[in-house]
Amino acid sequence: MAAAEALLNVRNLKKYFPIRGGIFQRKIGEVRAVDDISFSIRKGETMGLVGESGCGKSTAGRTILRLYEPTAGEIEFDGVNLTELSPEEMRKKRRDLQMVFQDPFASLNPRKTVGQIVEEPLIVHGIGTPKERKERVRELLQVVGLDTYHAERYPHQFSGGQRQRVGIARALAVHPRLIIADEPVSALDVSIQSQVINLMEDLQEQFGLTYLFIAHDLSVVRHISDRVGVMYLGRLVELADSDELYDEPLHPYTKALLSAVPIPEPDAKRERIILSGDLPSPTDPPAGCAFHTRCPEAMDICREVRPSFQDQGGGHFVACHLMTK
Amino acid sequence: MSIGPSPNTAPDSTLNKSELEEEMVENQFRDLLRSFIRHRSAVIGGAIVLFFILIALAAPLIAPYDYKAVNENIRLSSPSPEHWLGTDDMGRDIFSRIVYGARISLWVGFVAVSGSIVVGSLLGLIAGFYGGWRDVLISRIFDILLAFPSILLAIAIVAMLGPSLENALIAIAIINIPTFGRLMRSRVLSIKEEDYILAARAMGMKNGRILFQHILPNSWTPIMVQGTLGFATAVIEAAALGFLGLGAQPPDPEWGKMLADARPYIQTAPWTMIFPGLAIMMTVLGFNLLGDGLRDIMDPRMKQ
Amino acid sequence: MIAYTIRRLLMLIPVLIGMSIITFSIIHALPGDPARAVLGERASAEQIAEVRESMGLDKPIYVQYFNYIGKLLQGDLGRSYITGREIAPELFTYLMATFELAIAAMLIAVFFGVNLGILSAWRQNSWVDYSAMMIALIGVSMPVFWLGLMEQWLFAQELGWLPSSSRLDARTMFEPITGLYVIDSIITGNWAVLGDAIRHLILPAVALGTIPMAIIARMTRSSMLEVMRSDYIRTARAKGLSEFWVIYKHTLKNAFIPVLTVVGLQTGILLGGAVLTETIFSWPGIGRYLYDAITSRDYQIIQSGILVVATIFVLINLIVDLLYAMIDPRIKYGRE
Amino acid sequence: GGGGDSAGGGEDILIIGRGADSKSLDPIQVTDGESIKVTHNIFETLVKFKEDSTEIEPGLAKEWEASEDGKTWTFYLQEGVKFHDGTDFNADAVVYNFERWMDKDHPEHKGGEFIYYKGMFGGFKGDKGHVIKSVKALDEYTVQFELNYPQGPFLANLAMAMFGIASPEAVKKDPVAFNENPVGTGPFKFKEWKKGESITLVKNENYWREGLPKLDGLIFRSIPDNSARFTALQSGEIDLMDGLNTDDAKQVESNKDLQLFKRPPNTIGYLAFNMEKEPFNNKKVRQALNMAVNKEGLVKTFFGDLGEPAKNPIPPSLWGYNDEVKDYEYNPEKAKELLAEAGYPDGFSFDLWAMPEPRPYMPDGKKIAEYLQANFEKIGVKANIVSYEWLTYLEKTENGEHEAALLGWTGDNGDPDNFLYVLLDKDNAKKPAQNIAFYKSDELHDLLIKAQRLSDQEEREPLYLKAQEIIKEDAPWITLAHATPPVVAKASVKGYVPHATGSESLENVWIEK
Amino acid sequence: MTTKPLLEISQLQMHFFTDKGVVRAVDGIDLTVNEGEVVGLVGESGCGKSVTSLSIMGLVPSPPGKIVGGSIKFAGRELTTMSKKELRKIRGNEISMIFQEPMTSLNPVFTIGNQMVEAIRLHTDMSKKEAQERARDMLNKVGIARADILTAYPHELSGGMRQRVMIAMAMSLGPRLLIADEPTTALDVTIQAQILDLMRTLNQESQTAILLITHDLGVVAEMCDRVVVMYAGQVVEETDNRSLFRNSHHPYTQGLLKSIPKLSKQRSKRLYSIKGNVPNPRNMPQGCRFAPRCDFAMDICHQKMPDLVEVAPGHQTRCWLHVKGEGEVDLGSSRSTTQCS
Ligand SMILES: Nc1ncnc2c1ncn2[C@@H]1O[C@H](COP(=O)(O)OP(=O)(O)OP(=O)(O)O)[C@@H](O)[C@H]1O
Ligand SMILES: Nc1ncnc2c1ncn2[C@@H]1O[C@H](COP(=O)(O)OP(=O)(O)OP(=O)(O)O)[C@@H](O)[C@H]1O
Ligand SMILES: [Mg+2]
Ligand SMILES: [Mg+2]
Repeated sequence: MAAAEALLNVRNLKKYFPIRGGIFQRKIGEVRAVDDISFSIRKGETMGLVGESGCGKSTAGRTILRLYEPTAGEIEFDGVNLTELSPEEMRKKRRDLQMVFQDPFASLNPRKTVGQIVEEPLIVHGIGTPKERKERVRELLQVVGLDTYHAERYPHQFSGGQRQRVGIARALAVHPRLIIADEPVSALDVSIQSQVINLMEDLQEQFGLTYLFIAHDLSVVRHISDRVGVMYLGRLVELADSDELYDEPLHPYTKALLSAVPIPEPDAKRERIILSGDLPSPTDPPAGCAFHTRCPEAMDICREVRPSFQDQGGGHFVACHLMTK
Repeated sequence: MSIGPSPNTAPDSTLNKSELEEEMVENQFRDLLRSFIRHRSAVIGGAIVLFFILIALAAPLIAPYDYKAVNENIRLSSPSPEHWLGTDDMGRDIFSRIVYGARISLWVGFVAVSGSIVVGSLLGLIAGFYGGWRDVLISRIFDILLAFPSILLAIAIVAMLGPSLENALIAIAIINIPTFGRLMRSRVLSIKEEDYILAARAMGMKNGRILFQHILPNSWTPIMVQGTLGFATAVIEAAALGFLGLGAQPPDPEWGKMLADARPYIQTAPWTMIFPGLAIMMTVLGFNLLGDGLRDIMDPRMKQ
Repeated sequence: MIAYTIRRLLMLIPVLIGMSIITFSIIHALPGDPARAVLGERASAEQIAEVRESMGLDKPIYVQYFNYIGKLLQGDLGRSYITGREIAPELFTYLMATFELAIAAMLIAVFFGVNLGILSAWRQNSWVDYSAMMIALIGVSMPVFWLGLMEQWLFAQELGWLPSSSRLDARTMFEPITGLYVIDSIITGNWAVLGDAIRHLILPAVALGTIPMAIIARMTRSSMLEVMRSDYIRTARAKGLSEFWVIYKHTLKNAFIPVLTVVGLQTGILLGGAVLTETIFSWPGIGRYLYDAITSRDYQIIQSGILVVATIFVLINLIVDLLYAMIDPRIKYGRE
Repeated sequence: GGGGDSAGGGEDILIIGRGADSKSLDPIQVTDGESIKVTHNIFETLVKFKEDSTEIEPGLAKEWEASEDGKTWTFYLQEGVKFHDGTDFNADAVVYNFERWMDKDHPEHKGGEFIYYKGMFGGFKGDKGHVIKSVKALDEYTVQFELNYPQGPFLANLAMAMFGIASPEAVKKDPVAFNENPVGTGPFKFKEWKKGESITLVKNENYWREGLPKLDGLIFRSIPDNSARFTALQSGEIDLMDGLNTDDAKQVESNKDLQLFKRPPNTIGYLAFNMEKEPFNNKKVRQALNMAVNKEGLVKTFFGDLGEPAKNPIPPSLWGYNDEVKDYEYNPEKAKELLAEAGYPDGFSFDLWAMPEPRPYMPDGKKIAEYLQANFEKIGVKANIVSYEWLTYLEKTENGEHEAALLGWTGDNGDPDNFLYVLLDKDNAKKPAQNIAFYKSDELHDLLIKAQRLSDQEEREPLYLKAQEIIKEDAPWITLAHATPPVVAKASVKGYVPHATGSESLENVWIEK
Repeated sequence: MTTKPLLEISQLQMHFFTDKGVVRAVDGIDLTVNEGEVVGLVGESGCGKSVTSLSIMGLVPSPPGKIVGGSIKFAGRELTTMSKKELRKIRGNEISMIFQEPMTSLNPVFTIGNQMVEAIRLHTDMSKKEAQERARDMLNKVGIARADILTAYPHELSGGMRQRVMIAMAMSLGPRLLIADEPTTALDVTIQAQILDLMRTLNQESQTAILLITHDLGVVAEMCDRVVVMYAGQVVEETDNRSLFRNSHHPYTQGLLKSIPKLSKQRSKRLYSIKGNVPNPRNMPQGCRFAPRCDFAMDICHQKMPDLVEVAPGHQTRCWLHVKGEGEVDLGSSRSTTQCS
């Protein structure tokens, strides 16, 4: 992807959830779900976001869409600073930013027909007459590979993969420019997963979409993304072009993560880095580099100073003291 | 992953094209009806309820005597071919009175429960959806109402408004508001967290639409189930107020009041006491069975 | 945990203030003049006016309210308008009578309810299950006053096995200590009184306990069934544990948590809601006391009594919540 | 019943079952019958009613005399009488009690209402109609009353149990707590009050009447429900009870172990028409409704043997009762005609108010209303039964909000004036009214006032006879029944005589072994 | 490694008799686990993997589940006809099991120690103290050295730690067979790596045979000696690890392998995808159950169910392409047709 202009610029985004407790339910702490991340996505590209469970991927996605109010930071979408929009302006803006969810079962209202579900964004944004909308719904269903007669059915009558298609059709309905896909294939079986991934790729080509693709499956992310960001405990630790990241990971966490992925190749012999311990709690993130508690290469400075997120050249960003040495 | 299908992954979710065609014919309603019929308690309960509804509707046709015709010459006569369930202390036919009484009990149940459902759900909806101070305020009101001994609250309300069926009805509606309110609130709170609500927001939907198009339709099932069970409670509460002389007024043959009237004759004419009590019990049982059955049908966890 | 308890206690304050306001409004909306209640049916208008003044009823409502609250804060529940007696000690005796009844009822309810529920869950979908659940369902469907009357008719009148009313035989001379006769008679070692007190307790306690018993049975069953479906029960079975251990050790403790809620809630309800049972069995309890106060417009008693009952209700629920933490180690209040 | 610390072990204790607990044991503060029943045994009055009538006999005063003008009364007190707390009963004690009752500034008057004092003696010290000017102790055992004006029933009033003489020491100690620790001179001493349950009295060993009381103690036990109370009597938990269900009376009669007493009737239960409202301002309507009621049937149904149909407002046991008055016959046909004459050929509908609670004069207002409702329906009149909570009911009827209302009266002191003037004179038809028919007959008024001013019973009697005729003709009420409240006791209870006023002192009762 | 069979399942049929009809969750599967061997059981969600494993343990909820045919032999003993009591002696002792959900598989109201000791004492006559010692040893072995671990409650541990506890518990009596039903699916990759590592070590050290159920072919590749592929309640292919990935015969297995995005490869244009969905277990297609989704389906495939046949030593496949000399087909050259209903 050539240096096309950035569609989305996220700068120093933070999202802290308060923890209440004590006698008066005062704020006694906070979950630093997203802790100062910055990146940008160019028009037409797919940016992948990976990381372990609880590291703040979903929160980042939702905060960008202002489904959660950001604690700090800026979200600039196509030159407009989303954080400054009024709720009503933001509501209108949502036409351009849509979302696809992880759970194809939970993200569709069980009491609405598929047709209604897909039509709804059109109604919400006042697009078309009822007749035109019906026509568009039919079109959309075809685009995502469903039959038009499916419009009359309820979500529970579909399989997971089909439901995920409905979710995608819904996101597409208003011609969005950016789609944030929060683990859209994690709940699906392998054989179905590939169908959906292919579909998403086709649609991107067809409509010139831009994706922020969140997943924990590194293989999937690699497959679909142009660039990949790795998150750890609310922070971005590494961000680079997909191939570069996988071939030349710089951050020790990224290395460990990649080495831990089981490869369906019985003879693939790899140097496996097995990390000790668990992910620390985001309520009480370690000082300095968040990863130092598990890092095989941790140094003294890592325990004290938070490494900055720096470009190591060619748009390969890393937050690690090993790099700045 | 646990054994047994999870609620949403009902096995028929994976369909082939031909099977989809089949299932087309069978809409959700039919599905429900089928599990309803499978469910013994729901059927029995439904039958009992229906029975009493029919009795109430056809009271003038069924009742052999005028329910308020006084005849002191045959007072307290025991069950006989003329008077199937005997007569009361004014010589009135107990069977006829029970038949007419069904109208009152069902009416009370219906109106009181509808009232508390409407008010309770609305409050619960507001509390759960908007949260913040509204939630605090409404939840506190529920807490307060719940902390009141409900029967005393009802008594106080009736004492305030004056004893009559209408006022008893209002009292019953009021004391049941928090039940429905809390149920609705918790439903809304959990639905609010569902992805499809997040999806609705992400799509740019306004609150009103989210509330009425998405949250409400998904909350009403437990409310209806609770409503059926609440119906049962309301019938008992009405009878209790009637028993204390605070409900229906004479000559309305309200069952609880009939029991109260029969109290002096517990020894000399027990039938005056047994049958109205049985009528209450059967009606309540009917609604409880029905509500239970509905709950099992609606609650996928109970499915086998 | 302590912070949690304190917080819950503090949260009680708005509830109690709200309750006092509501009670205050209701009783002032009650038709009928408490002054008349004092004076009886032959009072003259000017007498009534005088009494109103002496009772402070002529002042604006909010003044009356603040006067009342002021006294309450000093721990003064006030005096009865009608008898002029102090409410606190009187309320205590009535409350204890109800306590005794409610506890007995709950013991019956919990014992039978839990076991019925376990039996039912264990033999799910067998005839044992069906009949146990039918019993429970009939239990919840029975109006308590009717059940009470039927018991009286059968066991007191027809069979003459048990006394039909009161807490003790009238001839029994007995100085209560706590007001819980069963406890008192044990303390003093007065076994005859103990027997008498228990005999008097049985019928009303059974009547009062039937509905909670049925609710507990149903709750236990569904909770047991739910727990029995959980992964850790499967784990327990996978270890090779016998069915008995699986049920009584692994399932019951988990299943008891929702049951406990019901127990707490029902105890609270019984404390204030035993009006009908107390009426039928001539039990000198708080429900009856408040009911009489309502009908005789004894503002002070209604006000203070309801507040006390509500406080106890809320406290019981708090205790239940704290008990959770004992059963379920996952719950650590205040640390959330 | 179980054994235990049974007080009955060899002792004679009478257990009395009743419908409600006492409200207070300070007799002067008492307005409810249940309280009086207890205080009657703890306290004594200066003079008292005879055991079986409303005639006066000596009480704490052994003799008395009145001045010619009836304004000065001197009472000579029993000597050597002691209160239960050991203090002496004497003239000062009597003066203290009356001062406390009548002087609003008296330290121990505060906080009390003294309703009966106010009612029977026309107010308190300084009030316009106040009867008693002063009470003085002439010597240790002589008390003199100065009256502002003569009062016919003065002695009868003093005999009322509310005016029991209390120990001044005990009152002074704590006037409010006194109602829970009553101290009098009566045959029984207060021992214990289990609220809502029972009140226990024990024998006053130092009672001034030799050999009395015969019992060792009394227990008043509350059992609100009539049936439950009767069960308790049958099972031996109690010895004596009032408030019997009508239909249980038959069982009593057939039971050798039980005896039935009937309290002499001293009540009237009636349906009052509000004569200020259409159509009850029409005499024919009132008469027609009178004819529509099957009084025999009604009494049979609700009173059984424990009441009799009433044709006059005063009970037959009272002097001045007019037995010549002919009641309206039960005749729905004629009633219909009369109604047509009155201009209501198709009947009409009205609200029939019914009392929410049983009263001594009417066991079940709502049911009687139901019965009347059925009666009226036969002549095309539709009655809607309305009820309010008791105090509200009183308030509203006094203000004339009703169209027709059930109510009744229990005599206080055995005087016809206490019924006729109070309930039917136009003086009492001013809101809030005791005369809830709002019956305003000048003719009747003249008769009643004239009778009030006379003190000779013989002169007063004809006036009352005439009054009853007028009332019957004008039909402001349907006089329904005179209740004879039943008292049931075990056959072994001896010497019990129920008194018309509703309470009695039980010093002569004993239990046969 | 010996080849003595430890667990032999043959023609097992396990059906659920539900309101809406019979679910043939397991319909005639054959499976053998030899002593000390790690056997992988793979297949899509709902194909009957868990039911198979639960059938071995006798833990299928019944009703509605019922074994309607076939046999399960463990060390020569028939489990399906064994009395409950005898079965309980084997359960947790000779065969242990761990489940997918580490968060819910431990009883929340008892301590770790309590739950471990309970299992140990049930099957041995150790004293409480000895049992605690054993529990602590086992926990050390799985890498939990926390001193207070025995008195900790499950909620105080992370998912990875709980899964280790489950493994320690399962291994504490030295079982001959460990059934692991998707033991790492709920865990993160870095934690999964820890757990797999642990299981591998245990297998090598104590020669415990493992039946590893998973749907992740990567896990299979890393862990297993032999692999059994299930589809819709049946075994469709069984072979050793290497030949599964190099030389699979069944179109389903092949499709599965091709539809996984590869970490090692560069971003490819399209993934292969198997059309359609898993059939409804209440309404299985006639003939080969994979036929409706199969790119190579022939007429016979829609009519008759193929048998599981040996195509090479130790390699069995259920496919018409491999019987009657139909021979192998080069699937790699076929177009990928992916859009489906
Ligand atoms: N609404 C919320 N309130 C409080 N804390 C939250 C909330 N949502 C998320 N968190 C916390 O923020 C952190 C990040 O959560 P998030 O859901 O973004 O993680 P994730 O990377 O998407 O994980 P997963 O892979 O499990 O989806 C977690 O610790 C989570 O507990
Ligand atoms: N209790 C039950 N009642 C009815 N059907 C059941 C029950 N348990 C399982 N099934 C059905 O049996 C089939 C096999 O289920 P099983 O749990 O073995 O699948 P699985 O291969 O383990 O899937 P997953 O990968 O999702 O764990 C499924 O179709 C399932 O719906
Ligand atoms: Mg997430
Ligand atoms: Mg499974």
